[in-house]
Amino acid sequence: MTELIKEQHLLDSLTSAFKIKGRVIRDRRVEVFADKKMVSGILLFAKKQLGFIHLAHMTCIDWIDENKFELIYTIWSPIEKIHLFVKTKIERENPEMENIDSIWDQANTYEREIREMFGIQFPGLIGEQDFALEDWDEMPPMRKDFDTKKYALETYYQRPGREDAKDVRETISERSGTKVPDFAKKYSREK
Amino acid sequence: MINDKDSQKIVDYIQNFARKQSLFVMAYGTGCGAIEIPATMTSRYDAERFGIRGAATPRQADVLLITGYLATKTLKRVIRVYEQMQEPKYVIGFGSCTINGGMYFDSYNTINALEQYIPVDVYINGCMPRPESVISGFVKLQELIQQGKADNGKKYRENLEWYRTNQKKIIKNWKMPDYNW
Amino acid sequence: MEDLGLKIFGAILTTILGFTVGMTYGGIVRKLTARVQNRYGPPFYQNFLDLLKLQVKKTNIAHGFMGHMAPVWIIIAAVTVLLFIPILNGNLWFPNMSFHGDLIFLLYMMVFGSLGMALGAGQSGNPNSAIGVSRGLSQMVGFEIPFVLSLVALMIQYETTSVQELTQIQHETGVWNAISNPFAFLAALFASLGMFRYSPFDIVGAPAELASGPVSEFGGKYLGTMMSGGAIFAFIKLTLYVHLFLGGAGNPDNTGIIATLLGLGVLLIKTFTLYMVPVFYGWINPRYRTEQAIQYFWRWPTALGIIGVIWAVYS
Amino acid sequence: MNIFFLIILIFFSGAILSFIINRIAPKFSGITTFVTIAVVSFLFFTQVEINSITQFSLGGIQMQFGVNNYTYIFAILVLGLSLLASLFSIKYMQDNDRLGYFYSNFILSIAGMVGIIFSRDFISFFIFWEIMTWSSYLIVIYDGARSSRSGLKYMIFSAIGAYAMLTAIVSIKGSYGTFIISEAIENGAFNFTDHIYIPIMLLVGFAVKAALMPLHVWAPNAYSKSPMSFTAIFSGAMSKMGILGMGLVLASVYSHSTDENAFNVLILRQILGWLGGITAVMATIYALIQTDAKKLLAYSSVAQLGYIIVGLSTGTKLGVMAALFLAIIHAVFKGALFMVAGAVERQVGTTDMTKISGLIRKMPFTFFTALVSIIALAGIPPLGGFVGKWMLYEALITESNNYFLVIVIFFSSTAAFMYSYRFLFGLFLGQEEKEIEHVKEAPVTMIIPMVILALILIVTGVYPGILFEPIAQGMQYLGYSDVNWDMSVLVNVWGEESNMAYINLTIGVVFVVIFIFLTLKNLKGTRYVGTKDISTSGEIPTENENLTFQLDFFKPFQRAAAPLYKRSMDKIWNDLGNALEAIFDFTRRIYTGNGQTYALFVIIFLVILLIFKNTLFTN
Repeated sequence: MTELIKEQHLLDSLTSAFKIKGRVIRDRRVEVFADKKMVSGILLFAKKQLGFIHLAHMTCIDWIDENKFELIYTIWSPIEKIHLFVKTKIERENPEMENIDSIWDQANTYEREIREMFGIQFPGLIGEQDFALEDWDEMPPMRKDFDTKKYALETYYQRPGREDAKDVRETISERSGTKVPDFAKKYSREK
Repeated sequence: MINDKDSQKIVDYIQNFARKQSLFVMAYGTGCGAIEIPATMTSRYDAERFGIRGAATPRQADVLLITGYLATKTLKRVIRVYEQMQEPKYVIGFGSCTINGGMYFDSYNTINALEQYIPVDVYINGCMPRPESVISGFVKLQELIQQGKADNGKKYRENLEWYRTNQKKIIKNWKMPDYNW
Repeated sequence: MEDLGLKIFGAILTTILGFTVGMTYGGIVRKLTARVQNRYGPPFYQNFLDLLKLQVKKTNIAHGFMGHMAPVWIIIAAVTVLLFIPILNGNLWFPNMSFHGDLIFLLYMMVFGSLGMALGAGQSGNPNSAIGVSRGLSQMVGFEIPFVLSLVALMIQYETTSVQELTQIQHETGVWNAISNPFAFLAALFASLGMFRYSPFDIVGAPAELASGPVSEFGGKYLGTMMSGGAIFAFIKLTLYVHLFLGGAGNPDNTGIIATLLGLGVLLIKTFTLYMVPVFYGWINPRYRTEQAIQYFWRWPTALGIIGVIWAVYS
Repeated sequence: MNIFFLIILIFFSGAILSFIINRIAPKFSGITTFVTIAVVSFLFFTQVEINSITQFSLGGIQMQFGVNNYTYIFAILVLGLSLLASLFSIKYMQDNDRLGYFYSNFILSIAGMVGIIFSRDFISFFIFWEIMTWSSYLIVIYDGARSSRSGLKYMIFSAIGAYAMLTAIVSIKGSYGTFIISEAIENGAFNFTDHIYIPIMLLVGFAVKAALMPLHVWAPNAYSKSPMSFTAIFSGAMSKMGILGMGLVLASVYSHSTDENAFNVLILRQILGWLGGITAVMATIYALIQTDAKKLLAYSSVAQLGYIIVGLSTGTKLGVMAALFLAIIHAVFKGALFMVAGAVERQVGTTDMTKISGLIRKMPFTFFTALVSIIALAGIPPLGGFVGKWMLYEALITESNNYFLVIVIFFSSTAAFMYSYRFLFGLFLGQEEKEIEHVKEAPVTMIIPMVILALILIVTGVYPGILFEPIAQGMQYLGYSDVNWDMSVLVNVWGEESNMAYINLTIGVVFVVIFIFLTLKNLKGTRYVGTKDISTSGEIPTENENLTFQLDFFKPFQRAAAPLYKRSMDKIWNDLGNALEAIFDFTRRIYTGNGQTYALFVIIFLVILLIFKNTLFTN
């Protein structure tokens, strides 16, 4: 572990300052697991004290088995050249997270996307409700309990004859009355 | 002397010939198919020899080419572009996505069959169809035009009610301007 | 009365000739461009098919009265200018009115169409159209300067402002104005690059960024009529250049059918050769921005034009 | 009573009457003005005989009133335009206060112009000139504080002109012993022979009114700040008084000069011509960057006056004819255009082109006037503007050897297409915005004068001979003999012609054929849509979305012509003003208020006297 000194150092400084857990994933990748309420403090600390001036990304994962949403803030320090992942888990019922667009302006875009796709509310978030979708009034579509296929079947016209896991070549050859060439048979799914 | 019916036939023949030989294409570059259009138009495949030519705005266009999956949000724009085109107008659905949704068949925001929302003259299947198949699709359209079978602008106008119902099913907040037919 | 009948016949003949030649030239250029790009290309009569198709469109859209009138202005300007320039020098078959309007009139009449079309484009309310018009008018101020300089040079060199007279002088002396005043010819040639709006001066109707600019709201019969006007204009500009600089065409002493056909042949050869200049220049050039285009015309072409005027004064 | 005195008297009493009536019934103030001008016009065109002279003496000075063929041209122009403008004014000024002030000055300024036309001696000429200047100044500052600065500018330049003119008049009396204009001309007062400063001073005086560079800086502001119904006269007719005077001076130089290539003639031709040309170019390029329609028109006025001066400066038959023709046509179309701007201002509340667009369906008659006038302004066949431009170019090319001036003028007139388009597009075309939905067509009394002017433009385009006849007679007075004119054929000295009859016939026939073809063809399939239904890549513009392209309309041209925009005459005058102020400030410091300093000055003065005693007092 000699070559991961600066990563370890970063992790140490964060864990000691906030009493949180974390780990070094590999070189230039460090992640910490924080409580919901501590996230903005960690981010602010990382930005002001440790030189992580850039919010590279912010995303959300739906852990439906745990009944939790996980929010991941990816921040980047151009001096240390380290990506720091700040991860936090929040409840799925009436999810709400602190709005960090006062720390980074660009967080506004990510937060609007997460609000639309997962239904997580960020109090004080400026911007229209619609982000990428227009006039969406169903369940937020990126939630795992949203059945997109069912929705598509109900909403959109389905062309008859579409069946999954069927070899197109055979269908075509049936229709046109020709045989599937031998060389093509080795790709066939029905062995 | 030729009677009225025959002369009308001759006129129709000439008109259809001109229409078929001069297709101004409004390529609505949705999805991945847009990348096939430059290949089709440029030196290697040269669609211009069939009289196929790009048009910049729907007002000048004859053919609306939908090149790939259509999100519901995009569908709104496509409908508007289609309605702004002037008759006779043709639509070519390009790629599996316009036929049955293709690999996006279960997506919550892409439509699966284009002809439910605007009338389609020719489908070109494939994911993606190569420029050869694109040109063959255009040739098929030309045949239809020459036979006088491609009159979908009229069909759309007459069955507007049905199409509107389908469109409104997808586009819930219908804010489109009323089109004075 | 016979005279009038002949005139009307001649006018119609001239219009048909100008239209046909202009459209065919456009088609040939498309074909040639395709060949240069290693394509097969459309047939040379493709433009006629396009025009016919546009004219038989079943529905058309206009954005109001000026939008409706836009093609009318173009056709008026095109046909009027066509009738006021000599097609063949002193030929009876084209007994037009080239004696009744001179170069200054032609200069002003030629902008009539573009301005009228610009008004129509303006009424459509499409911002792209307005941007295109702004660029087109700016570019026009650019290329008109060398063009007018070369015309002034010709006018003072031969002390006449009539195209017919200039052609006649070249016919009598046997020396083309392109040789007797090469600088003026060069200036005019540069100006013609801008006039034909091929690359690099095609920013007016840049299809990719402006959605074809001023004509973006026109389709069907309106676009078709504009196309015909544009074709006639191409023929006008070429014929005007041929008669001003390249010795003209036709023999006023012999106006028999064979001589007329011969004259037409000469006219076609000269015009086509001239037409190749902007086309060739366009093939090898990317697009200029508007201010670059204007400054292009205000540098060497204008300098050549000024030299041409000085040459004309002291020769 | 003598008809001339009667006319002047009617004017003055009309001015007083309208002032009084405003106190009683403000509505009738405008009507009084209209009636006054109508009565005068009627009297003038029925009673006044051309070339009749009335002599009288005032304070021992011989004075003459009369109308000759030359001034008759301007009389038509002034009275015709004033009549229509006063009719326009009734509704336009309706809701303003201080109407008495406005209308009495309105009448007075017209009285001044008519007086100038009547005057055959310099004294009355000067008096009426001042009446015209002062009354127009009072109207410029009608708007109060907003326009006081432009009014001040106007007054300063007018004062410069007036003093120059007065100096010249006094010198003429001193050198030639007469105040009568025709006698002064016959004595060769303007011939640049012995008293070269006399014609120069006079030209300076006239050039201020004709807005010639570098004395034009007052014009754009004054034209755009005064009420539009007056600006129609201000720019249309009053600037032509400068042209009238310049014509007199120049014509007497050219037509009495025996040697065509005499040095003074050439100098005058070059200097004045180039000043006119530069005026035209600079005003044009400033016109096309304006966003206020009134300002645009004001700059365009200056540019058009530049053409007229170029025409005059050639001194040739065709050139002067072109100038006079352009003067009349300019009065007509610029009068019409300012009325259009006035109508838009009254109906919409602003003339800022970035705020207005798409008025064509709301104000069709106004648009018709604007279209016709703009076609005339741009000099596009077949309207009257083209006739004037044609003659101007032919005069420059065939007769004056001033070839590069042709290019300058042509540049200016091609750039004029740009602002012409800008004007029409800015106000009438483009998107129909929601903010202007309530706008209605202007009232009938405003429409009528505009449409009359538009019709005049059409008629003079088809039959320019209507105007050529009085112009030809007027030019005979100026000393140009055998001025040929035809009803519709324009001929230059090389014998080339532009036949307006053929041109109009062709245009008319083609127009009818194509228009019918285009309208009837597929009539059922053609439909008209609103300006929101445009191809915007499928996006639907919302109602409040402004899609019109208005701001920085000619930015590419501005970038290309950036060197031309660097120098502004306004700035140079301002710098001059600042420098003078600094000098005066320094001079003021002499007066310290301290008695001892003054004593020191006296001592220094005496010492200087003593030192230079021998050189100063030689005899």
